Amino acid sequence: MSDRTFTYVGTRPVRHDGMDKVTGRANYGADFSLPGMLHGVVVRSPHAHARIVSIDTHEAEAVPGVLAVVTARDIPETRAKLMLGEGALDLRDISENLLARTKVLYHGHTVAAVAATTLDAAREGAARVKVTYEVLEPVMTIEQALAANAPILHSDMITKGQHGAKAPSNVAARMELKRGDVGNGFTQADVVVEREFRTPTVHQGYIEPHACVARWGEDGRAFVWCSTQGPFAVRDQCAAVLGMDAAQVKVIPSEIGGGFGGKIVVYLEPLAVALSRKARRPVKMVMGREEVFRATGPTSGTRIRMKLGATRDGTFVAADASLYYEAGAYRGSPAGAGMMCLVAPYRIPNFVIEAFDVVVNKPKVAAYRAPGSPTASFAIESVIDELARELRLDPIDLRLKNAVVEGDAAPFGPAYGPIGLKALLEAARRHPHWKTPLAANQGRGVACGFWFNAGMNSSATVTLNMDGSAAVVTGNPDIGGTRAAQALMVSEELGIPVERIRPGVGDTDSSGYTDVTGGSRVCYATGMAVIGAAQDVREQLRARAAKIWNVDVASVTWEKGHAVPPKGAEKAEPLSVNDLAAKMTHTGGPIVGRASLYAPMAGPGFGAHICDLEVDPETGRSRVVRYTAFQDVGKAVHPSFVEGQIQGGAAQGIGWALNEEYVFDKNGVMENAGFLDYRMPVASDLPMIETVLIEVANPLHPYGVRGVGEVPIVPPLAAVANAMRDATGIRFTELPLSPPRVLAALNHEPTPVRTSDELSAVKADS
Amino acid sequence: MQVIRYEAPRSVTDAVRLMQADPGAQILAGGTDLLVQFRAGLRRPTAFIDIKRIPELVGITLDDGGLRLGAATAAAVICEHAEVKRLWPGLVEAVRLIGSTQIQGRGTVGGNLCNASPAADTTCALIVNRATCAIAGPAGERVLPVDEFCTGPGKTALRAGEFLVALHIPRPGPRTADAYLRLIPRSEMDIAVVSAGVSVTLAPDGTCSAARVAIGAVAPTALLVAEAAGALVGSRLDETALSRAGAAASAAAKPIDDKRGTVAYRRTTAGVLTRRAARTAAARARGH
Amino acid sequence: MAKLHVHTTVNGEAAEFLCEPHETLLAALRNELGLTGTKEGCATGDCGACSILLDGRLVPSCLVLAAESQDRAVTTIEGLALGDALHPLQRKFLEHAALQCGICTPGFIVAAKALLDRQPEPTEQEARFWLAGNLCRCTGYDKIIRAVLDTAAEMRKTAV
Amino acid sequence: MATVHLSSGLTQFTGGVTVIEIDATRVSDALDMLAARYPALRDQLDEIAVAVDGEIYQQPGYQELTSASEVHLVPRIAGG
Repeated sequence: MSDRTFTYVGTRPVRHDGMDKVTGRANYGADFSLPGMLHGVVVRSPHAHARIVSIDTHEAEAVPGVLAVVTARDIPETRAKLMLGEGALDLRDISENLLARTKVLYHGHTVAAVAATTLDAAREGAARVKVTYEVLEPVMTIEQALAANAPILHSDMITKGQHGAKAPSNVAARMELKRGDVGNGFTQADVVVEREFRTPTVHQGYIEPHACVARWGEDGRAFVWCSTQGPFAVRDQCAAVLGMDAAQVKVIPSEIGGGFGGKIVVYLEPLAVALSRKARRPVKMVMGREEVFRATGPTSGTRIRMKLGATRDGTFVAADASLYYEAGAYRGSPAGAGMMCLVAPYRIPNFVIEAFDVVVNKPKVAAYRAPGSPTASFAIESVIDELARELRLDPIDLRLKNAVVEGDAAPFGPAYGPIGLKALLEAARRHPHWKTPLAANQGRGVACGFWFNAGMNSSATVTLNMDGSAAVVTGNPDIGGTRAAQALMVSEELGIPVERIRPGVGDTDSSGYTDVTGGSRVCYATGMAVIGAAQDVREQLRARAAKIWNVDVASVTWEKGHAVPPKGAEKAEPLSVNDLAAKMTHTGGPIVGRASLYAPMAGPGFGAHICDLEVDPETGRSRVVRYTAFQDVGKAVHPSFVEGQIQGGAAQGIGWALNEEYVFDKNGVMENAGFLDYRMPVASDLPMIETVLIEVANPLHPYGVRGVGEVPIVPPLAAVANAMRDATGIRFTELPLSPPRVLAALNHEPTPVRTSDELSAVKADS
Repeated sequence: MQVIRYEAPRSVTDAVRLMQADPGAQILAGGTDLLVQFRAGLRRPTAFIDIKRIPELVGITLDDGGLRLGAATAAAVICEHAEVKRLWPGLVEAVRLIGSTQIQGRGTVGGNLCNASPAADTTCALIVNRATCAIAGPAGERVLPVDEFCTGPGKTALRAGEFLVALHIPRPGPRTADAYLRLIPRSEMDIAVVSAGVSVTLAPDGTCSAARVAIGAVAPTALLVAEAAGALVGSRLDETALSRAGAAASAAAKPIDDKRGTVAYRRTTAGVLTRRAARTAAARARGH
Repeated sequence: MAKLHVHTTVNGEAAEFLCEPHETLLAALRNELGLTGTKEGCATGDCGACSILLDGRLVPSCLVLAAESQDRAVTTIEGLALGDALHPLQRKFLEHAALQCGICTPGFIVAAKALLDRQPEPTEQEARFWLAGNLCRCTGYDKIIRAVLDTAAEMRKTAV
Repeated sequence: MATVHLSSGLTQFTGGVTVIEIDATRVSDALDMLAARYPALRDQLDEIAVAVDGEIYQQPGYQELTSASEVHLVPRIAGG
């Protein structure tokens, strides 16, 4: 596995879809059109929490050019659950999030959709849909949601996981993990640090707004062209929500302009199909940026209480934590994942962690890169930093002392297989970045992160062409270079040069069922399907060679892209893929390899980041001046795109730490729904982001692939906050570390800015 | 649905006529504010009057009389003008901050002023440089000092049918220099949370003989802070004087809490930026 | 609602189209002329995905009215490559894997071209500030900046 | 007998029992038997993932169990 030597895997060929993307030819969600196409727009709630008294669409329907208006009345009411790759989805929630039925639960919640011959006419129509609301008090924070007499969002929501719970509550679920005896554990502790942390609602921030075109035919079949992380997820959700047979819906994925988890949920597609069904014309829907902020994504705002105890020598002995995650309008925050990730990097003999899934009047949260883990990591990694200071230990040494290794039990039960946490922490300690002296007003922070890396359902087919080139097709939209990786895998198995492989993304008719491009699963799970399909082709080629040589197939071996005859076979020379491909039709017809599988989770991914921050003590502005990310990637199939995943994840995490946040007014209306005031990092905000790849092979994958996309967004929140603590002497427990917050703290507690000498003093101790 | 017209007059007279003929018409310069507000439904013009094809409205002329900026001159064009950069480094710093490189290619100083945002980057720099506005309208041309142009958020002294034609800035005297600073959370792409423009003139012996200080985003309009200037005049622009000017700026600030910053934060940093801008202006004046 | 008949030059070729008076150049390029390489990310001039050159000047096409392009020269991402010969920036973006999802790539390449047209020897900081109006959420900008600086270096070499 | 470990969040539905020996050859049977033995647990089992000998399955139904199998019930995870 790890000792396997590769020919193609690990090289950096130009991605096959690159040419179209640098020339502007690649088609994304909004780039597709059909003749006679209508334009659809959405009518959104102006209130964060209100009961819908009535919806009158007559005036809208009367607007010249308006051909269809749909409301919740146009889609069936349901209570069913829909099984999708990542689990059971409550169809009623999906359906009501798409079109509010009795209540609107966030500002921007869809109440109707209008299709017209022009965009202007559609907007005019939307403006004339008359909705009468009974406005209710919005529940915008965890505190408000938990308050004794809080307004209840869902009258039928009983807390799951709470024995004996009977009364309706805004707490959708309570979960708990426990190990050992916490009370006793803390009595062994020489040092205990406890803090409460808060993180704001943030958005995935993909640059391409949601977009789709739908065409419903009189035969009852629907076609959907859209930008999505999962064409099959769109197909199954459209079919389920609209009460159609999945076979009646065909989804053709476009190129996708970023997702990060936010393009797994459907927002527009079922509306477009419903409008098309009503208007008997194709309908195109494209969100504006403001709609993307107000009604899609985001991820949970959180409140986390974290208590950690250690002995004088730095051994962690006990942890106690409570995690509250906002789910938004409907149940399903990643609180459970946060709970499982919280202490995953460390050996802690005694802990109790409780997690709560809390509904509030914000958009229903969508997955966002390692959902639940970054905010949990922010809490524990900040507390560990405080422990290191109290114990006068080097923060990397302290983490190394407690880092989990193969065989240790994960907090959620099972024992870890081979993992690279210690290896990457040692690499971090050795790295020049950790040793380089800091300038005045600068600080350095380090933090670790963990994510599971998903598996799930994948299918792939490899088709051999007569000339020995080949095509590979999967059902995974390619967001970050997965097609190149899949081509490399086919090359590795068949010896066909990577530029002679054509990797493609299939639609729901032309590819086998494949779960979403998400969960860091594509290179791992779909990769295994691709390898399996290529091996299927190889086995067929051996059989064809055996037929040509008239020998037993078992005696034919495969070496370096050639079928090799058994010793002493007459007039039998090794046959290349080209030779065998040319003879395909004479030896049994076309050669198509296929593989479908369900993969268990890929096994843990760990990372550690080092951040240097420079702070202007007079304005509170800070700047990341150096950043290095270490990660166990299992096996880097295409190292450039692995590095890219790590750099991009780190940048998102830095934005989360420094400036990104949803700002709501007292009525629950987002005040900064645009790229000007929702401050994602721009090119001049960041330094180069150095990556160090550690490869500890994942035994579940033939090449050792582990999945890399999500881990890198986990450590930055704490790495930045710890650097801020180092630079200013102040422990910030609430994000973002925006200039006003930092300056206020600097002025209220005039802690002198720590100099680099003091830092090296701490280093000297350890 | 309302019908919107697009007109591209070739002369000031034609533009005035078009503005008179249609009260709902609005001037389109760079469009970086107007078109955003139009799409957001905040403005509903019945006609866009594109003034960029009027010769007097675009371009830079620099002579002994000083600088004339056509109101519709793109920011990027101004930033590329070496002589303007040399004479008014602070003004160019301000112009360079109007949005991204892309916005620079469209956005104009005139538009930045007419949008009348309290946080507009060029306003403070224009005020400290004693700029005047040439305005055309039904009643002919009139001239207005720039510090009287903005009357409130989104409000200007322009009367019905009037529009800004050009900005005039007198040549700086000897040993005179300006500087502009703004504070934003990111390194680019934000609206100023606070801003400060300073212009100082030194006597031959190095004492400050004249100064102007303006701060932005801390009141309904940019503020000309006489007290801050007073703290500089007569001093050698040493740290004590700079700090006093900063304190005066903080005291003059009447900011509000909003999504971009708090009252306390704006008041404190208004002083910091004033002090820093004054320090830079002083260094430049000494260098001249 | 009378449409306007606009005559302009797009990527060196004479072009004409009909548009609404309030229609943006971005919409006209994409919908009337079928040039969908120019993307809409925000429609407020804050993301750079719709970057084009108007008479050689970098502008956000979402904040230009289509009618304004009358008698002007428009350059879009589709106009950068000459037949099979990619623009050096396009080649370097591929070599450096400077794109992931690719939606921001056309805007970055057009903006970077405008930079190199004016400043053949940009420092890393100059490149970062020039491109600050182009948002990318996938790459952390690292490989994009490297691709731009490497292109500049190569173009200087070949220019000599 | 496969050994099933319940997360502490679930033990409130088993009267505190955390480890249960179950004679089942696949996960779905094990879950049915669990629910039969602890009816209060049934509603809690529809949204869990299952770790079998260290490998976590989101849809574990027919995953085979041996008498040596170590089974952990954990909350289901969604990825981005």
